[in-house]
Amino acid sequence: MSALAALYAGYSSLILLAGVAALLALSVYVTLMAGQLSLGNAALAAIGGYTAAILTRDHHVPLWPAVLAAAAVATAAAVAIGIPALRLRGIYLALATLAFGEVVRAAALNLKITGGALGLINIPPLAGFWQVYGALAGAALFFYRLERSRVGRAFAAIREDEAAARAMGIKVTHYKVLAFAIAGGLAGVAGALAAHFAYVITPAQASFTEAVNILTFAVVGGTSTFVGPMAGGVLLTVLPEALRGLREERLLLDGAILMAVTIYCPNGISDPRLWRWRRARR
Amino acid sequence: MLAVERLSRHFGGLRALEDVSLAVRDGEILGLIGPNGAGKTTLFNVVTGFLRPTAGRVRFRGEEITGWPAERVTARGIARTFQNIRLFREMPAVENVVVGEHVRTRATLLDALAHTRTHRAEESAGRERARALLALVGLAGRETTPAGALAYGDQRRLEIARALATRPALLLLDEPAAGMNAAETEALMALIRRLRDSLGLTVLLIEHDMRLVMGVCDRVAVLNFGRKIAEGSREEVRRDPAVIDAYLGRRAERRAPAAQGAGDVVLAVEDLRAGYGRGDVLHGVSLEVRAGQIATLIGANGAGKSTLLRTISGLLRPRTGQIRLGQVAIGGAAPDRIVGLGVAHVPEGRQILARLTVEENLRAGAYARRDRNIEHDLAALGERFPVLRERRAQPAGTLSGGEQQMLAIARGLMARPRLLMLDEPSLGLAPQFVDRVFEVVLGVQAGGVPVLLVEQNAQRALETAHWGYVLESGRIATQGAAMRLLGDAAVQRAYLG
Amino acid sequence: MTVFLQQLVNGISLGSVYALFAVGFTLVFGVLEIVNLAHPAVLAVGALVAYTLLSTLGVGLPLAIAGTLLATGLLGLALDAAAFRPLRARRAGPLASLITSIGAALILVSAAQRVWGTEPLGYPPGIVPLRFFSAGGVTISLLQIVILGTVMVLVVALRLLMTRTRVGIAIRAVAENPETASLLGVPFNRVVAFTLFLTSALGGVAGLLVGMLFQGSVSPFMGDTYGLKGLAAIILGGMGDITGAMLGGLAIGVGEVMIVQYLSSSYRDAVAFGLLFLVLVIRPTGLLGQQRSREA
Amino acid sequence: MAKRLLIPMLLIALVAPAAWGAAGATVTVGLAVGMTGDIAVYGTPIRNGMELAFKRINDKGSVHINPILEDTGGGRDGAINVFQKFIERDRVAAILGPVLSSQAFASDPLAVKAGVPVVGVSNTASGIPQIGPTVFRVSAPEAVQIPKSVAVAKKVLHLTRVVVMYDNADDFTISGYKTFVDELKKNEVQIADTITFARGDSDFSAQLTRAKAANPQAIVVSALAREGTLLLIQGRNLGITVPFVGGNGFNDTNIIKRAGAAAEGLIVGTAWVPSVPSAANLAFYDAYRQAYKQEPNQFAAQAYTGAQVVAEAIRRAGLTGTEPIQVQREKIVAALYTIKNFETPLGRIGITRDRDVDQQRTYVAMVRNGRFVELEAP
Repeated sequence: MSALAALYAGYSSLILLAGVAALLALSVYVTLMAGQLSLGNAALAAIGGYTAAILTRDHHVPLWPAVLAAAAVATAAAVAIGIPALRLRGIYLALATLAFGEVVRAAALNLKITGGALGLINIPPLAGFWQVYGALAGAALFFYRLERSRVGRAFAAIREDEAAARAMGIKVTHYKVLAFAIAGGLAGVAGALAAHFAYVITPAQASFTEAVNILTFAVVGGTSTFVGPMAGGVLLTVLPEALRGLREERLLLDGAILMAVTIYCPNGISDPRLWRWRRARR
Repeated sequence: MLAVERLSRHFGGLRALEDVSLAVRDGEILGLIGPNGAGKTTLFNVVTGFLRPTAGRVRFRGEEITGWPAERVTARGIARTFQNIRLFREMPAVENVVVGEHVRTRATLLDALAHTRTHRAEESAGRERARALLALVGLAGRETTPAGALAYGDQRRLEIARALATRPALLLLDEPAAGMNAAETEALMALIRRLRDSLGLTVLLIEHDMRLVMGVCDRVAVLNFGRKIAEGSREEVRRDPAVIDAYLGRRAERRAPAAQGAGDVVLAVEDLRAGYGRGDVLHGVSLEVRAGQIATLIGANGAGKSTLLRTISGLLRPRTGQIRLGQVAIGGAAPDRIVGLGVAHVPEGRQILARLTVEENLRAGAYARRDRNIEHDLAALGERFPVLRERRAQPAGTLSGGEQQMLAIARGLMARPRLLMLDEPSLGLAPQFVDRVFEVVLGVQAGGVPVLLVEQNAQRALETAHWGYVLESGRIATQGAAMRLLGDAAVQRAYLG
Repeated sequence: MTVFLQQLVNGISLGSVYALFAVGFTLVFGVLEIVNLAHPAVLAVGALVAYTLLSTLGVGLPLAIAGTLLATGLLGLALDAAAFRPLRARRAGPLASLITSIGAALILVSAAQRVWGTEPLGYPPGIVPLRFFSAGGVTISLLQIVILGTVMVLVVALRLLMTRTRVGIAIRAVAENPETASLLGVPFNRVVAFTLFLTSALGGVAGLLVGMLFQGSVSPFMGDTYGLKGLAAIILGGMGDITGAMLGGLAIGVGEVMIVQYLSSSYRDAVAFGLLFLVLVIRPTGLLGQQRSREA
Repeated sequence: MAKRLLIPMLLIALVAPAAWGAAGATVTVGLAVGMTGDIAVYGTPIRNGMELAFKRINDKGSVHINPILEDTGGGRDGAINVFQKFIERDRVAAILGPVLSSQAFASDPLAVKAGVPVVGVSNTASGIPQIGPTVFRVSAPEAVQIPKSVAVAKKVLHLTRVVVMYDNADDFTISGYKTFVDELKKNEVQIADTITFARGDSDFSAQLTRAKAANPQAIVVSALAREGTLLLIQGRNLGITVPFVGGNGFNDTNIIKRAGAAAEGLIVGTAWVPSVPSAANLAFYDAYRQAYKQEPNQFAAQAYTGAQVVAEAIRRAGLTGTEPIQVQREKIVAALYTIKNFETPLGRIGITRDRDVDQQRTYVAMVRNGRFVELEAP
């Protein structure tokens, strides 16, 4: 136990970051479930983060109400970008959401309420292990249920064949927007929690790089079930820490792993076949 | 049940449907037949809300549903299957069917999250029903197999089960028997009857396999070039000369001078097996094309004609068997290499490059060549196809169907091939163009290039060719001198059952 | 008035830089329908290679250009072989290649960091032709003219390549329908490889030009800001359309400077990308683009 | 397959700290510096300054310090991770860094919670020492330097009307901008126009054209070195002849190297110039050039100073490294307060009661024939 405690003491922030990464990955995953590729989730998370931070720091709202508010605001924003999603496909949608992200970043950089480039500082440290992993567990249960539900099947149907989905009587537009809404909510929660153990939130949270990272979590983890994105988020957060030994080559290795995983395990590192294959080789 | 009133649908210049009226009576099985490109699937798409009609109305159970979105049409009680199977390939078979129940279930996201009784009830009931439906179509035991991994025929049946799950009153089946072997087709016929008799469904089905059409349909309607040319009982339709023409093609005004092609073998295919996904489409096909010869390959849709050509030109890897061009074994080589060796393949549906100009299409056809005579050949083809010369600067997409077919053939010739393969060159063309196409084919052969011709217009194909092969569900059923096959009953059967 | 004209000049010159980026993106997208996010990195590497040639080895500008062309061109081939070809073999979706291109970008940038360091570098003063023309208070540098000229020549040249040459026609054939193209004897992989060679080589020279235009800006990260704007440009111009890419780039460039001059310098990007978002929503295939056959 | 190569690495990362932790009877100090990504432009001189300082100090032998260097990258997450590693696994006695103020706001609270002294060497945003009772800094906020440079510049150039340009994507330059505005107001200099640009930009012609249009007597700029260089060059190219008055970021000899003639006449307020007349500075200056074959800049000087200050605190606390870590930390904190009138490359500095630096003398420098020379008011 004490060993565990020590381990946590030494890595708590890393562990928390991993949890948030998993949440963010899930928020991309839910749109992917419905065949929608979004690069706007970093911005959504930032929106959530700023909202919650302002509430807890300046208005002394307790954590959970603030997180809920954050989720609500982010959801609203997500729906706002989800509507155009109905007209855009694939890469076009990705680029539109990317543009949205840049708008958010630029706004955060210039608005008074977001504290400009410095962002918001001295955010009360309200989020710890239980908050983050509680939320993650909640999300996991959410997806466990979602994937085994009528709605989840509708998502999957749209993702695989939109025309056939319509022929089954599925209201495609309705479910696409729903997917974006859920993504917004999750991202909002993730952003809010992150802000409350990092003590500060900056416009960089909405940057293109962040968006790409989040997408990468999901893809590297694998998008066939919700386990993949979570695994990907955790792994890719711990990775740089693990590679700390090879300081300079870190980015280089990140890149190499991205390519390797995408090329050699198309269904992500969570792909069960991969593991069967490994055991077979033992 | 369903009333289609003076329905028209145009795509640009193409009149896919022109003033078609059709009534489907309660509880009947109506067959909708006609050559490829006749507008059958377009009619399905308009009825099910995937296309808006250019003119006309659709009524279902007295209610006007013209222009409704597909999901609403489904909810109202019309279900369909697709000609090119559109299953959710990654999902297990049973899941596919459960998705079909979407419109008949109510559980919301919240129900699912809270795991409410509604949700649990619907889930369990849904699975039960799905299993039942799978059993009904004969897929018991396949519940957990991913749809994409099922054999071709099973996939067709699964699509039916999925459609049934929406609890329709009217079921639209688009070529349900395509790619099925005789036994499977029999089973399918039984199934369709059962759907009507025990489930009380009304069925409208598109099918090329006449055994099935003549076997199960109460009445048959025939489309050709977007118009309804006949409607009535099986017997009436079978005897209707217009129908026979539409299928076997009209006799040519003048018989083509068929020089006896008995030169040495240019293309030899031996015991070829090939297919997509799990199942084979070709079960050991052997044929050969000789110098100076026009060989034709005829057979019903889904028999594997195009698959054979695709395998020869390298788009599809042969699983077993030999393909030789002259002495060179080309089986499994990359398409561009095979073209380089002298096989030009004019694919079904022409596949001209719409965004390139006519001339660019032709030049692209000469890509594999390195010699100096390209310009000369361009000029020569210009002589042969004046239309193309006039239009050489405009985007190929702007050509009419017939002109596009000419371009596709000319493009094939630009490669100076040792063998020209044509896939359904007369498909969907107006009669005068059909004549033109066959003239061109003769011209090619006269020019010393042997031709392998895949045609649905059996009559004309056999009249033009020296040697004929009849392909039936992946096997060569008969072969022989084209003249002889013309009279052969087997051919009739292959088409009209 | 003078100010407006000067800003117009600034905008066009900035826009032509965006255009240089955009052309690279659009060529690859036109053929593969993937967004090659490694392109900005290739461009930076080009600028850095040129730096080594010009400063360290002290060769002349023409030789430097040639060297850069070659180096980045080969880089392009490597990129295709490592990042894209394996996915093509597997018929993976555009998402996968987006990710691998990101991976490639990471590798390139960090490798460049190891070789050239992170300090922004400048080309030796002699190399850059520092000539300025002023008329009525409006200043324009020779270099700005050169770059704008380059872009225009490039676009014309590429259009000719695409319509007049065997390989150009092959590229467009592949872009429209790979299967048919292969039936005509066009070797898909070779054509794609050539396209990447071409775009990367051009990207490298673009890097060199940008490095000359903005003295002291040559660094492994120089591509980053322009990458996004380049993407914006091709969306605006219609993905895959070469002329569109140029016009899109110019439009964004001019738009930005005008925002800086007459609205607010702080909201330059916000406005730029906001407009972009709207364009996509109103006209999903860009202002100049038309629906692509293989898409949707 | 990626996984198979990862798991071992994770294990290494988990086990390794134990090995590092056992570093004999020396006091362990963590250096949290961003060295990957574009932040490396500042990280490299800072690392050089720190390592040089500790090397010289250990050679002198009065104290024995074991510096551990970790890369924070440019983001806050990286900074947080490094701080946690230092505090919990390496059990350092004190931390130097991180590079950016935004990182400090994220990571320093961890140190405060654990009672670990932090000395910032490049954080100039306001509110840094206020993060908590163990957070110090030796980097004078521009608030200390800019008043002087504005006053001097006003006298030298007889300023009445200027344009202010600043990088609004970086907290460092923003805080500089704010101070500039206050001081200009105090000195009754009119601000004709305020124009922003963003870190990473390369083209400033639009902003400069607008600035020129406002025809000021001088252009006051708060920017980082890279953007500063490009601004100077492009400004001159656009035919702007009025002098530039730069913030702290301009105080970098590389700017002169790269901007060449365009840098002539640039006026900067700074915590450090090569010509600071102190023995410590001369020693530092020569040692640095010898060690790294290049000119030191302000970041290097401040980093060196920071290291010096920490070492001095350790000496005054009389630590050997054998004491329990909490004791070491507390004693260092206490000792840091006692540093007054201490000889460094920045001249004589001290630590105030609220843990900020007290730098008696800041400088105004002007670029003349390719060198920074101190500028005195007439």
